[in-house]
Amino acid sequence: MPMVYSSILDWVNFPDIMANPYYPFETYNLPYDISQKLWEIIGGTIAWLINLLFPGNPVSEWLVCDMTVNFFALIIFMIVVFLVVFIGILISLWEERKVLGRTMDRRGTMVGMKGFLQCVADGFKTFMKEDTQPRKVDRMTYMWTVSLVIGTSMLIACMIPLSDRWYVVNYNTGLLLIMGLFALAPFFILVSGWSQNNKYSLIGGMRAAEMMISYEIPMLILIATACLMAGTFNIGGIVQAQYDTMPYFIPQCIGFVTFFVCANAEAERTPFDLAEAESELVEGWQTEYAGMKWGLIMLADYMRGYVSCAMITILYLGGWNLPFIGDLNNYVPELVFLLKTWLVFFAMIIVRAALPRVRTDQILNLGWKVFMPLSIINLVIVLLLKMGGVF
Amino acid sequence: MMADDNSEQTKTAGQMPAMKPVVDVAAETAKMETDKMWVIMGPQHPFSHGLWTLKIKVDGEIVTDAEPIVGYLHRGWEKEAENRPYPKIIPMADRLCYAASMTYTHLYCMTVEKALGIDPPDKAKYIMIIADEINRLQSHLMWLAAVGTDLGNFTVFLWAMREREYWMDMNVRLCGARMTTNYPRIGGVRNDTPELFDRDIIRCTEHFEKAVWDIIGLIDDSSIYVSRMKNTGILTPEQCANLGITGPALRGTGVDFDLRRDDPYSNYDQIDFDVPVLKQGDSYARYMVRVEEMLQSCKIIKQAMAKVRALGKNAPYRLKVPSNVPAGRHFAKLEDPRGESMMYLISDGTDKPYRLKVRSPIFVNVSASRELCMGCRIADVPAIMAMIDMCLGETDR
Amino acid sequence: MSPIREYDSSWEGDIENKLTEKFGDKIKFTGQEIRRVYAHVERDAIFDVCKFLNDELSFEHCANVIGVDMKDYMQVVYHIDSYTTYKGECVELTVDVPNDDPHVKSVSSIWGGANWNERETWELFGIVFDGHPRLERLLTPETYEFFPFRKSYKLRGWE
Amino acid sequence: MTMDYLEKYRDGRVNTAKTLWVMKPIYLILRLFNKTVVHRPVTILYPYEKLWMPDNYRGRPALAFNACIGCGMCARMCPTTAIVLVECPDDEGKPVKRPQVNMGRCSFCGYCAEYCPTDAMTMSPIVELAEYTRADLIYGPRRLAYDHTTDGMKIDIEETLLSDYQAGNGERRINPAKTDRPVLDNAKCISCKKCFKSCPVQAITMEEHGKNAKGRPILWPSVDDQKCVSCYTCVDVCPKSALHMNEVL
Repeated sequence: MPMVYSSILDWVNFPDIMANPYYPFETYNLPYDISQKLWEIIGGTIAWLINLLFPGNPVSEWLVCDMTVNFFALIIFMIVVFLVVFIGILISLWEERKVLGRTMDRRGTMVGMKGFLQCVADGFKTFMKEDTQPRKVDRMTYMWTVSLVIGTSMLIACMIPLSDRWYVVNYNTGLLLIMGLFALAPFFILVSGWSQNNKYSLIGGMRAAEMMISYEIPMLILIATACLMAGTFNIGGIVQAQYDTMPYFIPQCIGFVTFFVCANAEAERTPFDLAEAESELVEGWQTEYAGMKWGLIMLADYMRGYVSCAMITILYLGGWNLPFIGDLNNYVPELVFLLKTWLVFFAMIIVRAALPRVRTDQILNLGWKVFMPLSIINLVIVLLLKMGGVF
Repeated sequence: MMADDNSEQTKTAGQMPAMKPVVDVAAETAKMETDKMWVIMGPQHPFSHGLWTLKIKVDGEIVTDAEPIVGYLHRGWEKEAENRPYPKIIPMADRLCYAASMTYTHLYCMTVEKALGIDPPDKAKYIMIIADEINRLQSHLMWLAAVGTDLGNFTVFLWAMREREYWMDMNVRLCGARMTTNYPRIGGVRNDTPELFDRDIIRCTEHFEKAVWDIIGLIDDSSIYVSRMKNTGILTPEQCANLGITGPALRGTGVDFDLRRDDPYSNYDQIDFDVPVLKQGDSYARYMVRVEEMLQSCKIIKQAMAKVRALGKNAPYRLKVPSNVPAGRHFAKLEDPRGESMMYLISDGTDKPYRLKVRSPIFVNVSASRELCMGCRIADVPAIMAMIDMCLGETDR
Repeated sequence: MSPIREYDSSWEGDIENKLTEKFGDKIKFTGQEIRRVYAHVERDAIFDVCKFLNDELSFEHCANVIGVDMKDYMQVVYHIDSYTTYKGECVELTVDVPNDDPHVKSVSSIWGGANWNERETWELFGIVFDGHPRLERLLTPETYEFFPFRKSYKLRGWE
Repeated sequence: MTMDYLEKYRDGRVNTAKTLWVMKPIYLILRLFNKTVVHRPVTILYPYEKLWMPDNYRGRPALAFNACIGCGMCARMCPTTAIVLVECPDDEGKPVKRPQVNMGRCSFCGYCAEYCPTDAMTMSPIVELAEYTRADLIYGPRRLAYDHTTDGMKIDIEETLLSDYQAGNGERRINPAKTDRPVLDNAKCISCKKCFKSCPVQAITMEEHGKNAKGRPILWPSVDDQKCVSCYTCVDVCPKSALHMNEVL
């Protein structure tokens, strides 16, 4: 039955998103809600304008039908999720610069908004730079690997749920998906190091692979332990389990510290930035990347740092919930989550300020002789607790 | 082996690891067929502090050969000095070493004083001891900063630079310039110590003696730092002496030799200080010797300042010297922050030197980099070469 | 290495006596100061003198190898230090080298530290060190075909 | 004398049990972080704040135009030949010789200020000298002016004569400008009056000592001890090297 449209308010209405038959999620999703409402406003206005010119046309009707709203809402949804993560990462970048500056008795960045705009200026600068490319690189792998490193980093950064209503996917094995993508980057780095036809890059790529085999296994054992404790691979489930009992860094204190160090290595931050060891391998595997590519690699580094911190927050610090405040948790769990992430990132910055880079053989020793036993001990403790019925 | 045996070093020497390379290169290479490649570090490379190149041949991560290349900064210093009057060489001698400019200027003035056959006044000698030690501290702090960046920690760099800034201020107080001071003169020093200089320098010394423990805590109490430096770049004392390595690197292997004590110049024999000697012969020993030297320098400064104060305000500090130097051949030696530096002067009776040769410690030390780097990993190369404390101004001259 | 001894004013005479005993008139002593011995050595004896100094008198550190262009002839000056038996002692050996045959035997097989000093002296003065493992240009570009520190090479410039 | 540091750390802090011991550096870092958040870091915001410089700080050379006598001692002593004497009008329009400094060559050694007999040349604390072209770096005599010269910026040579020092009279200090005087080798002098004309302080007068074979007067310069500043100008201009400086030692 054709509706009678008279004013703009007839076009722009905010129906219940769950009622949409094409709603892609099973539970309420805040960013999708925001996106759909945004599209209601934008699409409704367009439809109203077209309808003013050509009353009763089918395009206006099409613009506000359920399927189209869903389609455009998903596009806006992507942008909204990415922007929030992006700004979160820029804030962590700013945090690193300021905190690192203060620990070194200097001021850190000083450009606008307490130095925050330096990120913007740097981004601008790298984008303005000439995009040079050495002649003898293996062009295809050179471009593809770096795109994949940046792409996967961005993907996992966006896939981290900020709360039980702010997520992209809600699989039961969401954690495994994230970890799988997270562990991909060293392979790309290896190939990228080879493709650049540069000895520093080659050694840097080799180091990335060498390093991965040392920290990845204890890290996976630790994740498995946390999942075992919660009884689920679902991120929401793990967080909820911690809310029901206690944050896991209390029973798993050994695992927490070990995971923190492994996450540092995963993000290739300073005690473990062997692949880009500045003092011996000029810029490691990034040596031949210039301008915008390098800027994006730098951003990808911080995205991986953000993901590492988010993993620690989810697995050990109780995710987006705060203990003892009950229903107040329902107001801004996203902000709580980001704040916790930045807190973990602060710890990473302090570690970066305090420690020098380790050597390749040292990280192998560390991974296999220290972290591996520690993670097993942690697993045993969790098993005992489980069997004792504490959790 | 060479230090006096009644000290505690002998006791601990037994616990030290046996002196062998980290990896047995010959055995490693015999086992597998691998391609080796030359990695060229420099001249523009974060690890080379200055313009020089280290070519290393690597087998995987293990260094099997190393060859330093210097000469990018060769200015013909000695030739240029042959064409200038004696006083005009003093500002040039400042430019030999940017980290401790006054030691070279002092050395040059000592050489010409020897050729003239005059002995500068006591006050000038003590002031120059203070200036030398300020420069030693500056140079060592700059080296400490470089160790920080070479091992991948920027905090040590900035903390050490912060402390260095106070010594720079002392330089400014003393003579008005931060780095290229142009302070010593043939027959004395440029000016008397300014008003309140004694107060300032004692304050600075006391501050530094406290503040350096923070940096020590950052490095010596950090297992990563220590494990990066321990057992790398090991040399035996015989090797070390034969290769001509001097200074802290030599004392780190156990050779108990310091020109300030064993061939005293400029009233150093009036001053009571210790020469740190360690037997390990690795990078960490060289590091520890340098840090202890900084603390000893503070003690020297305090004593020398007391002596300057005792000499009074009116004591002479600068002698008038003739502009023509009588013919002859003379040399002087001085314990530079980096090792033994030496100038050899042939004068022919005119106001310009006939030949002036500089012996730079780094020039010889860096020639031993093959022996230092053999068998270590690429990651160790900056850690080992940082302990040489490169300064290209004096190396290439 | 030999044991350390503290300084004694008889050392200089001691060194002179030992060297004279061994080499006779090949070595001529030109001066003596506290901790310094100056000597003039014949060109063919320099390697043996250095070997004797290193092996017998434990002068284990070659501080310096200096080239000097005296216009009529050239000179090589060695400064050799001891760390142990004669601690702090420095021996200066001077060798005359004729202009038309600037050859002298290399001491880099005795002291590794003399290696670069000899290279530098060769490239700047053209004094050839026989038996040197690698006599190549070090500080100056490899394309140089002249020896810039000789007195015949004039500086160009403002001064 | 003790070696505190070596006593404490000689064996190395690290043993196998402490391989992961990294807490002390982290504690130190947090302590400094705490301090710099509450107070301010040691760095200063350079273009807005500047460090205090002592009076004797050696920035660019500065010239008091009217105190200068144009003797050229600065140009003579400059190790980089950054200083040349140029003719320029003084306040009354008379052409006089004054130094011009090329800041592109200047090495800030302070010799010009040190050897200046009248303390006209001083070192000012100005160090911000960036310009767009090299020609802009050449400072003429008027541009070298600096208004806030204090006594601390003036540096004088206060030397002790070697003879005094050896005689035990070491406390007397003297400037070579007050002792060194040019001495004439009479046989070489050709009475050309170049020294008389070039003397910047008019310390030289030409005195007649009879007549030569051609009947021309033989003029020999005589130096006024009070006026002379021992600037070597007459020594340098003498075409026959008849004058040399007598260095009092």
